[in-house]
Amino acid sequence: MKKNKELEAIKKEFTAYKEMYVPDGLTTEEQLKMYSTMVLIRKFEESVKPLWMANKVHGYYHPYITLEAIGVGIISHLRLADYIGSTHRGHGHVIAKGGDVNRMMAELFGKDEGYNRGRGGSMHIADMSVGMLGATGIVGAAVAPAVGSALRSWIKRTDDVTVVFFGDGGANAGSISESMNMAAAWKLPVVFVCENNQWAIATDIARVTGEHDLYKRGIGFGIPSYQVDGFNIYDMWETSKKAIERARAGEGPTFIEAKTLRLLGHHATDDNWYRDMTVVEKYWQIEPIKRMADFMLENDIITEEQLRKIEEEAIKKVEAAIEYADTQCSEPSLDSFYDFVYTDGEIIE
Amino acid sequence: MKKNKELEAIKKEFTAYKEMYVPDGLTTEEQLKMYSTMVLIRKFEESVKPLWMANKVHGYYHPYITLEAIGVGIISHLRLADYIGSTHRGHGHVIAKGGDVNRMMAELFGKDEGYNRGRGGSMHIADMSVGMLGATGIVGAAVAPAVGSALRSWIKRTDDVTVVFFGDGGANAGSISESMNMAAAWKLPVVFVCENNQWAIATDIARVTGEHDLYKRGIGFGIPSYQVDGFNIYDMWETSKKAIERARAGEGPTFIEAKTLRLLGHHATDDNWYRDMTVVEKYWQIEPIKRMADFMLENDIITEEQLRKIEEEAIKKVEAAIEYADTQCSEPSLDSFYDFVYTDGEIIE
Amino acid sequence: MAIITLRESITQAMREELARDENVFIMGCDVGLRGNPFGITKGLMKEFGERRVIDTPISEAAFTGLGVGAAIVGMRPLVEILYADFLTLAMDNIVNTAAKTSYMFGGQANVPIVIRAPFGVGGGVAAQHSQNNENWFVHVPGLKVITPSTPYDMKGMLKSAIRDNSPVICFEHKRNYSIKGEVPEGEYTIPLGKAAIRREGKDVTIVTYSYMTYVSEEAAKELEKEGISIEIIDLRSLLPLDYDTVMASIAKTNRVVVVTEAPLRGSIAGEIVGEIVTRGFDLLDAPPQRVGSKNTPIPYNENLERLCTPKKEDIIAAVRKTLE
Amino acid sequence: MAIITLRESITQAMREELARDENVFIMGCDVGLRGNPFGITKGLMKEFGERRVIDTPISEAAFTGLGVGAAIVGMRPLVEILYADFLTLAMDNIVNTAAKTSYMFGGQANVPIVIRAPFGVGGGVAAQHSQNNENWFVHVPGLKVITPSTPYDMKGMLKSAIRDNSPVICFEHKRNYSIKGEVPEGEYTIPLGKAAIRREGKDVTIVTYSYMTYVSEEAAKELEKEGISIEIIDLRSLLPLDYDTVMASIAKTNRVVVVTEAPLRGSIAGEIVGEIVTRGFDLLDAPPQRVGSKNTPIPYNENLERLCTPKKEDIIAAVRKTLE
Ligand SMILES: Cc1ncc(C[n+]2csc(CCOP(=O)(O)OP(=O)(O)O)c2C)c(N)n1
Ligand SMILES: Cc1ncc(C[n+]2csc(CCOP(=O)(O)OP(=O)(O)O)c2C)c(N)n1
Ligand SMILES: [Mg+2]
Ligand SMILES: [Mg+2]
Repeated sequence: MKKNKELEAIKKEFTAYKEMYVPDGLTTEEQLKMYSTMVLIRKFEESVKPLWMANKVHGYYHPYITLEAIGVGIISHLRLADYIGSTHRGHGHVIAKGGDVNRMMAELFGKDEGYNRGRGGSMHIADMSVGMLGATGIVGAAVAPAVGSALRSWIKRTDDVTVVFFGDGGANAGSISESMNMAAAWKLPVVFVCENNQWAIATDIARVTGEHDLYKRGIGFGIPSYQVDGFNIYDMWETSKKAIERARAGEGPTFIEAKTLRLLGHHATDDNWYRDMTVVEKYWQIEPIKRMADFMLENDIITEEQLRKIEEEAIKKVEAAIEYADTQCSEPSLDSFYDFVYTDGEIIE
Repeated sequence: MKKNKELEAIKKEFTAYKEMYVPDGLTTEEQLKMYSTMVLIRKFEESVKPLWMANKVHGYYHPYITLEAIGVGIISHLRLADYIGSTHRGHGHVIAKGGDVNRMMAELFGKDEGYNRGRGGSMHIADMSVGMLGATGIVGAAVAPAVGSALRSWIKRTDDVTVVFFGDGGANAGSISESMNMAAAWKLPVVFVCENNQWAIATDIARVTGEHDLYKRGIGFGIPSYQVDGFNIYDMWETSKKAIERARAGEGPTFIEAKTLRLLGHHATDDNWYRDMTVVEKYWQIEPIKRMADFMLENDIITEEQLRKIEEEAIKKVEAAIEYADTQCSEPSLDSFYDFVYTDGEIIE
Repeated sequence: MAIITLRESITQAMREELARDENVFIMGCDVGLRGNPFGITKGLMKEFGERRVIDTPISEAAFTGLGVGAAIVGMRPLVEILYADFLTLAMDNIVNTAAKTSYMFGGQANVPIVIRAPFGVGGGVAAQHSQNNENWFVHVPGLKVITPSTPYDMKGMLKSAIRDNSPVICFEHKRNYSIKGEVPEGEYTIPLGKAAIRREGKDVTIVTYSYMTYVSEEAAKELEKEGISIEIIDLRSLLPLDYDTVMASIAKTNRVVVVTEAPLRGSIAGEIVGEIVTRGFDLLDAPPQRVGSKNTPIPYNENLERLCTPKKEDIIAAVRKTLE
Repeated sequence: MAIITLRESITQAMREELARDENVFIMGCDVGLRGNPFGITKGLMKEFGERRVIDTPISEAAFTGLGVGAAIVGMRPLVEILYADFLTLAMDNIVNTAAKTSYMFGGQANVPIVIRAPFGVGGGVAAQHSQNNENWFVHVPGLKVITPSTPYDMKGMLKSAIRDNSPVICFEHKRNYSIKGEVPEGEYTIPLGKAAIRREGKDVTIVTYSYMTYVSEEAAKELEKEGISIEIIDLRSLLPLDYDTVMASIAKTNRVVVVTEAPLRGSIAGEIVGEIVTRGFDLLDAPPQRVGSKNTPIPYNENLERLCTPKKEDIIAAVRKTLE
């Protein structure tokens, strides 16, 4: 009863809300795969906070929790050779693109076996081998470089596609506007995905923008633009499909505003003191994983048993990753201190 | 006959074209004043090129010729206490805001009596005493500071207004997008005027933007936005009126795309070799000064005699300015070399 | 005298100036509702209203530009850049507008802006949240650059900076925020451009600033045990820089070590040594030593991070070199 | 050997590299149709197509960012910033992405980008088109910085820069564009990081780069008449910087003058003097001298402008000081 009332309230205030249905062309297998990926992201992220509290992981850590449908929904259309650009909240993007949780965890532990050889940490997580171009600490700054990878595809006339993520906060970085304009001018094969969780740390989007429907910015630059329900993986998948096909066909960029709401704190220890959490609480009802699970159960796409197995497997993978990072990896050797500042082994002290 | 055919061609390809009429509230007196200001700008600008060729004036010089209706049309709504932000093409803005042609010419000559004490030249022309905040050599960079003057008005809750100009090229600077967003978010009293002459030096707008109707960018940021016929001072005046009133009432920013076409070279010696001038030639027929004069004659707003007098006066003023700058002003003293690097007479060598 | 943290001294300075002059205002990411990540502006929005303490979008380039423009028309903006690393985004209006306006427009306008930027290495926050880039700004005529390291200095100098009619960049080391010190109750200001002698000594002069002042203190204490007497000069202001105090000290000690946390190459340490040899080559009994961070980006791994920046031991070693 | 201008040597280098490696491309404002304001890229768009020589919108921040990203995925972009003053707009992706990518991502990617930027004072184009800001980049670990001053060097070093896997900023002095020199017909490259001795001498070493190499030559000729023999080192590359050559020369002359056109304060001249005294204090018979521009923005008025930058006379005066 309370739940139904809450849902009605959500539908009223969350204008991007869309009912779930299985879009044309989306197989059951693909659904299960996406679901598993979402669960793996969730389990990974849930494991990090305790590690952070236990001082195993340090620095800034921003979880991708409840954003899973966005990254997974669009990245599931990508090939290995395609690229993604990320934000400061990059773990989910790594996993969705097919990255390795062991190496990611090792990096969070600052170990030499980590993706970044312990140099980067959470905020700079990257797996170039799967085309995940790296998280960034400068909000908004990774967009132009990612569009640069689309520029490569355009120059080379290849058909790979780049997807680039940024938040509602990051969207206000001018270089993103500049990048959108160039992508539109030259019809670059890129999809802009704005993860609009309506908050940038403690700043409500309403206080720092005049137009809260961010997809309209895309239109201003001549880019076909859509708003999707960011809690709804089916909606995300369907709109992304069009966008990726368009890009792959050389027809140019698309802008997708994936509207959502930040349900957790901004980072590991943020307790949301600055906002009214009573408004937020009810959205857990439509958080993307439970929502997809419920929908799949209702529509006989999945069984309870399968759901449990997926969860167990995810937990196992994450536990193994922690075990790996904690006990099987080593500190970067201090002798390697100058490595990678320059390339090809060149050392300039 | 040829002229009529040309005009028809313009109407077809120049979609912003609007027929002239006298908008409500525009007095004859005001029309004559605007016309005189446009002529003064034109005569001033026409005088600079020969001076540049004769090495009296150096550096970069970008004439405001055929853009006069834009600056004059909107600035005629402003008070002395209002502000304008400028571009690299600032002479017209100075004159329209009530600046002094003598001091401006002196500055172009690099003299100590010039607005900038010989330190700035054409590209940095400014008259802060009339609220002309200065031309800039970094295309697009003067917009954010000008919006800062609107921020002052908003903080202080005064009713003065800032108008800020930028070109179609400058519009692609990210800080302008950022500024538009802030102006929209906080309802700052600012009017964004995009002087869209369709070229940025040798770059046609069509080659570097996806959406050529630049006013749509304003919409994307939640700003009421209009496209006006930049050759038509009546159109510019009427749209500007709404915009200025809105800003003065504290209702927020407006974006005006003043569409025009660059009929001259980019700067003093640019001969347009990189573009097809046969397309351009015909637009001289709707250049703003002759167009206004013809309209006023047809509608008995002005007489031939008055027109001639206005022109003569403008020429006289400009000749006097040249005379002043050339013979009555002095080189900055070398002793003053460190002046103004810091303020209040402080010298840090 | 109250004992407060450096963090609090900044809050006090800003609160008092906001109250004193209605042209003063604060803008930056999360400076309002959140009160800045370090709590420095906490409460100020409530106290002075949303138009005096302004939460901005993530638009460093333009909001700094807005600040510069507001300053041109008479305001006294305090613009906060969350981390000095992000100054890169705002470089254009800092360098090409703020620094040049007074000169380029022949004195028609001033730009009395203060840009506050937390800087420096520490806490394993990696390459993009750890930078020391103060020498970029020392290289820009028209700017002033300050780096107060004690609560007392911070309060007094920040107030001076706010009242100064030239643009000032105030670098605040994140590791200094929790440092405590005495701050008098009433109004006071400290002029920009005067160094402070933190420790008097007679054998070797250490010229340093910001967090490295404290690391130098540690080194000096250690050396004292061996009977080596160190004079520590905390520059406090890098532009203008108080060479009178520096040279007076060198005239006494004839030995100098310049310590910065910035990566050594291209840092202000070279600049200072260059000036010292110009002004007093003959005073020197030993080659001036420079100590700075290694020339790498800052790593996430804390063991690697520790390797980057100067430690007490590095400073001691440099001092010993001057005594060889 | 053909005699060509430095401007043409750049065109040749770029044309040859565009032809040699299909990953090389050029982007910037007006580099295509117009062939850049100085005519340097003229004809290249026609020759290589609109996707290899790309006219950009006035979006320095993002188009540099696009270049950086394209480099990360294997391209070799040549990004042109019309005037070094505008590097301010592109600072973020140069400093926080290009310079840090290889390190921050643990060697997963390189950024083989070359950023070309005309710099320096001349022609009365005032404060925003005249800057010398090369030391900002020398202060950024992960970047390389080159300043070739002859057509021969420019061609060979630019080609090396394009083939280098680290990001390189190439500063081209506007006043050097018309300088002529011999350039061999065939393919050649010059390694980055090696200085050139422009003039051998035995009394005083001048360490300099770019346009100031020529001004130093004038000074040396004048001094030669008095029997003072000057050795001129053209650094060619500021990062890495060839201290071996510098110190070898000082070991011979025991006297050094460092000349830069940058405003002296915070410039690389201090850095170089700092290194010289570290590496060879005992070699010095006189205090090293630094000559640089005055610490002001650059004025429009050409008499004032002339006052800013080092002239032959200033260099001569500095040399004399080392001989006092
Ligand atoms: C250029 C820049 N400005 C400010 C910050 C500080 N900061 C880190 S995350 C963040 C909020 C980002 O919000 P958004 O882009 O919406 O992403 P979200 O965290 O909501 O996923 C801010 C302001 C930063 N890292 N970089
Ligand atoms: C940041 C920057 N990039 C490039 C230039 C070189 N430049 C000077 S004027 C100009 C064209 C400006 O075009 P637009 O803004 O449309 O103004 P218009 O000249 O057409 O009036 C360019 C590219 C510059 N001055 N600043
Ligand atoms: Mg957000
Ligand atoms: Mg234009």
